[in-house]
Amino acid sequence: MAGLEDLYREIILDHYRSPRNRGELPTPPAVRAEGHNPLCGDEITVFIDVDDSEGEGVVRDVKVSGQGCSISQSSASMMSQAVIGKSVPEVLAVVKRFKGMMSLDTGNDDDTGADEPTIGTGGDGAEHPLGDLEALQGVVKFPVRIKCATLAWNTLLEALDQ
Amino acid sequence: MAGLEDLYREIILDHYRSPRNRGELPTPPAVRAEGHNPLCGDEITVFIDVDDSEGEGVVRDVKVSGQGCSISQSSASMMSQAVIGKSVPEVLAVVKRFKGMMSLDTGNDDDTGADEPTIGTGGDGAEHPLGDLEALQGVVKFPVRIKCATLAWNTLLEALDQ
Amino acid sequence: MSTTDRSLAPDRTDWTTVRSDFPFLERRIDGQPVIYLDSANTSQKPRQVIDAMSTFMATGYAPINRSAYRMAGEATDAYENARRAVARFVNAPSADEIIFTKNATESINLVATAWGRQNLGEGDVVVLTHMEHHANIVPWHMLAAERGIELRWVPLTADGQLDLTDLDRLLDGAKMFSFTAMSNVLGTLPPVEHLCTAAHAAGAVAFVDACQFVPHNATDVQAWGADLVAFSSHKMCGPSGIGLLWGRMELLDSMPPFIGGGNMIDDVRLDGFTTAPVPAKYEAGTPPIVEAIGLGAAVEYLEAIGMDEVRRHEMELTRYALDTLVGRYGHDITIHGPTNLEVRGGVLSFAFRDIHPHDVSQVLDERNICVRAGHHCAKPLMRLLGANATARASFYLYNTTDDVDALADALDGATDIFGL
Amino acid sequence: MSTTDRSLAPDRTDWTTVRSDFPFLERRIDGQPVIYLDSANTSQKPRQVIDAMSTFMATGYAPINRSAYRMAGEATDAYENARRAVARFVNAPSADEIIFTKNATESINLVATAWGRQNLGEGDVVVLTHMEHHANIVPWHMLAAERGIELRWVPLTADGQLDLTDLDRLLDGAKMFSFTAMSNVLGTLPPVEHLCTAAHAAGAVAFVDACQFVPHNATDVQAWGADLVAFSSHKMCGPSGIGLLWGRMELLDSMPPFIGGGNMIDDVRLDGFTTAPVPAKYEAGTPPIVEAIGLGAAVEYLEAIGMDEVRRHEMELTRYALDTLVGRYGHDITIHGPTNLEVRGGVLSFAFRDIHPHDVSQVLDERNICVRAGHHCAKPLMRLLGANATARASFYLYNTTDDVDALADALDGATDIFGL
Ligand SMILES: Cc1ncc(COP(=O)(O)O)c(C=O)c1O
Ligand SMILES: Cc1ncc(COP(=O)(O)O)c(C=O)c1O
Repeated sequence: MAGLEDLYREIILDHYRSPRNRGELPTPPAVRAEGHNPLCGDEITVFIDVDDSEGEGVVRDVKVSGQGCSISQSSASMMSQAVIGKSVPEVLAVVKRFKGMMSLDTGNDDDTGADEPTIGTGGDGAEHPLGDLEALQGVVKFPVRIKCATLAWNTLLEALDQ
Repeated sequence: MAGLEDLYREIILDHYRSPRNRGELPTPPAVRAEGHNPLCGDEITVFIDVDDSEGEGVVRDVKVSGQGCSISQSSASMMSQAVIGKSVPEVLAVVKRFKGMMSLDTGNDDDTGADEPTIGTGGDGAEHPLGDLEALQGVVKFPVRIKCATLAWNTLLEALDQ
Repeated sequence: MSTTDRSLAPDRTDWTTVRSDFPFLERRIDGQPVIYLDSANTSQKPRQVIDAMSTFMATGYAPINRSAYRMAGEATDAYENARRAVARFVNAPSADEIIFTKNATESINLVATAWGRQNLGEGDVVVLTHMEHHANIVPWHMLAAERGIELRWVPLTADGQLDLTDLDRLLDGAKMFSFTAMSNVLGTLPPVEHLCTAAHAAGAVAFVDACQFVPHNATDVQAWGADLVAFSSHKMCGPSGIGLLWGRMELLDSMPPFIGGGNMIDDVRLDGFTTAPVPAKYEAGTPPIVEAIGLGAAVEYLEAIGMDEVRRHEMELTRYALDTLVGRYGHDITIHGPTNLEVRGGVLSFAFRDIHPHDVSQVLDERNICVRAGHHCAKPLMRLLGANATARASFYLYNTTDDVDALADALDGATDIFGL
Repeated sequence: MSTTDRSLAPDRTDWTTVRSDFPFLERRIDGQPVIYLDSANTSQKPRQVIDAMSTFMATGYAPINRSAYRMAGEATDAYENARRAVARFVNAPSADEIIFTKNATESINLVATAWGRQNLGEGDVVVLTHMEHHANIVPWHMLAAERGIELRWVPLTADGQLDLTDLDRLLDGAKMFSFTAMSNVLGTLPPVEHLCTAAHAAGAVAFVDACQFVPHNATDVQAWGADLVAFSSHKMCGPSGIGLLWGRMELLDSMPPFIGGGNMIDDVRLDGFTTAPVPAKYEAGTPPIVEAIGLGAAVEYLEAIGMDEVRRHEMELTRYALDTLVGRYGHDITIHGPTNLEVRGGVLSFAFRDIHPHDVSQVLDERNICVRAGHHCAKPLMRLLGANATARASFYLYNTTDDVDALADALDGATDIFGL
């Protein structure tokens, strides 16, 4: 059985204790989306400000508010870091990659292309294309927590849809 | 186990093959009620003509139409014979007694008073207060058929209620 | 594949082994075996299903979709696996399109109510057929009483098939065509694919009552081109207490909920609520957890045998029964429904001499032969047949030609008693 | 009877034996026992119930109310016996007043829909409380959206009881007062009898959601003076897939049907239908046959122990848990709901330090301790509590003080990880 240390990695607890990009953004220009995890009651609000002035659109800022467990909060915090400054297509690629990591099916990461975006604070993109987010890998061993980890990401997608 | 001979007594088959008082009565003066046995699809229509000219009301005539199994048809035939010419209170007493006989609970015939009406073609009322109808006693051993036996009687009650 | 082809194929299945999976059929009454010919009503359960349910209750029972501990996660997985099994069984494009209800009747009411209230008003037309079960009539009557919709009925041919001569006219302007994929009285197998196409051509939604079909035939809801399909667990070797609705996601997504409560919500406030995604949206309250596990086991059981095999077996039994009963009783027996086995399943409604079906069933019961006698929840059809009841023998994978012989023998007894 | 009296009475029941009736509790994960503290969600099943269901499926399974052979008659009797057992269990005046539904949620929807559509129009008032489960909120929201009824809410006191100060004003002009007999979050036991009297004084129907009450207390629907009462089998040692509605016959008789189909009809024609008498009127389609048998066994099981005993046992466990947890963790633990055990059942929703309930439950799960973390299908109440989740430990007859100790011990582990 997977131990709790697989779930509660130090990086996760760090993001949980000191969440990055907490707060709200004025809407507009930002857009806002709410997400619920009906299982545990977590509620999250994602604000995203996309600069559409040239071409594809670039994420100027992201803020997250709401309440949730360590996994959903730290995942939201890491998500915010991972997408700020990225273009929308890059963001979508990160979301896809992250959701791939959170998927129970193995062997579905067949789209590991060379042009994958690197993310996060860690920086050594080649080996760890998801940076800090890799710490959330352990969640897959606790299937009921997957929804916690993906909540912020699904809410981000909703915000981008608007 | 009860054998089929307990159910299909000769008297029952006789009433089934040659049902008494089949047909319809003009309404008014008669009243009409329909009964369904949802289990088996039996449908019965009872016509009853009560002479209300003096006091309690006396059953002048009864006719029965509809389709049904041997038990429901013979019971209807016997019912018609048992109530024609009786006063309404007498009819109600017969119905009660018959339904008592058809009841699975034993020992609920504590209302065997002396003033019970005698019924039917047999005539020797004292020992067989229900006359021919006693032949239906075997039905109780086949609980699913009880509803067949009581269908005409419940329909009669509905007609009297009108 | 024609009947003849099927009969020539080697019999892959050992039906005696299949039969021995059903403990009920080992029961003896007065030393005599029980001959169960009432599967169109509800089917017996194989040991595999009974065991799956007991084992789950004894070692794995936990809430679904609500708690976060491992046992609850495992129970939720088992429940969702059952959904996947059902989806596979009827070739649904996605497991999320399978809704667990309490029975097929609820599935039909769900559609009549949720879809109906959203889409039907005064004068709108719903088309049914003369061979529908009450479950596919009464919900529409209720809607008609509430909002004045018009019901139209596809009539029958003399041999108990749908008379499609006027179908296009009946469907003209209709918003819904709801019909059975197999009559529970006549055994008739209407041309479902054709009917779905006709419904769509008229702009109507095609809703299939597949209660009698799914347990006995390989089902492909996509090949049918249906929009919605209802069926029941208890007729397909699964437990009571759980029914199924399949629907195209687009439709399920757009319909309002039917029953409101826990699990079907996204959020609830004092002033309103928002719904969860399909399928949760239609599964309010604690679902039939143990029943889903049992149903999953039933599906796996049937899959292992193969539904084409089941259909072939029942076709053979039906042919044998028709031959035996007609051969033996000639004009003394009237068997309703089509004689072409390509368009009929293993359901034999019959009239025997002038003996009332209820009395026929009584006499058969004396020999532990279980058939249904009555209107089979299809009173409009019974009126067409000019009877208020028939006796009905229906077959399933555990029946054998011995059962048919026992039925044929026992009918003689009825003659003795009633002397007709 | 006061708490003290109860504690002085000799303990008649051997709770270790009771516990050993539940095979689930013998399960070991990683060599450790499972400590099930999620019974307010759904309860475990005793061997007696599991066996009754398996035996019935293996030897007695047959259709209900439809076929006429003996086995069908016996199955129908068994089904009706379960109805009688339930009636006895809640002291209903007549078994015919007990309706089998799929779960309590359906029971409440049945009333909101059938009774509501008949009796409520624009501006009519339904009174609920702030401690309702979604099952007793969403159906009324649906009705409100459909026909513009007004919902009013009885507020709560600081310690989680109903604040009845303004009750008469809230009920003024109301047609329905629907409230829980026990909060699934706070454990609160509102004064049901008083509330029913108040409802009647205002001319409103009194509808009790007794989901959490019936499994844990002796229930007397007549002493309550209620009009309608909903509850669930799966929370009272019975199977999933079956729920209950009790109602006064007069009311049940006058309400229109909810779900239409077979069994609930008297007659069906092409142009309409008539309904069967109660209870059949509300039991369309093939009912939860196996589940009714299981529920009957559950009722007998609970009756043999005695519901007063069950209540006493749970009161003692609750007192022990409050003492232990507060004694050990002081202000680091916040336990919601009343502290007076006379008005609270064995449900403990708590906040532990600043650790999110979901993380608390995860840490407990590591020691096989099953608690629910979340909103408990009571989001409006959670908002009042200022939390979007709590952890909840709930007790039943099979729990012991050892379980409480294990819970208390395991909470320490959460502190280690989160270092708070
Ligand atoms: C107070 C209360 N009401 C209603 C329900 C709904 O019951 P069910 O899930 O059996 O429909 C529950 C349980 O979930 C409950 O605790
Ligand atoms: C054709 C048909 N439709 C609907 C039903 C209703 O199914 P259920 O009783 O499972 O709700 C049945 C079975 O009774 C049926 O045979």
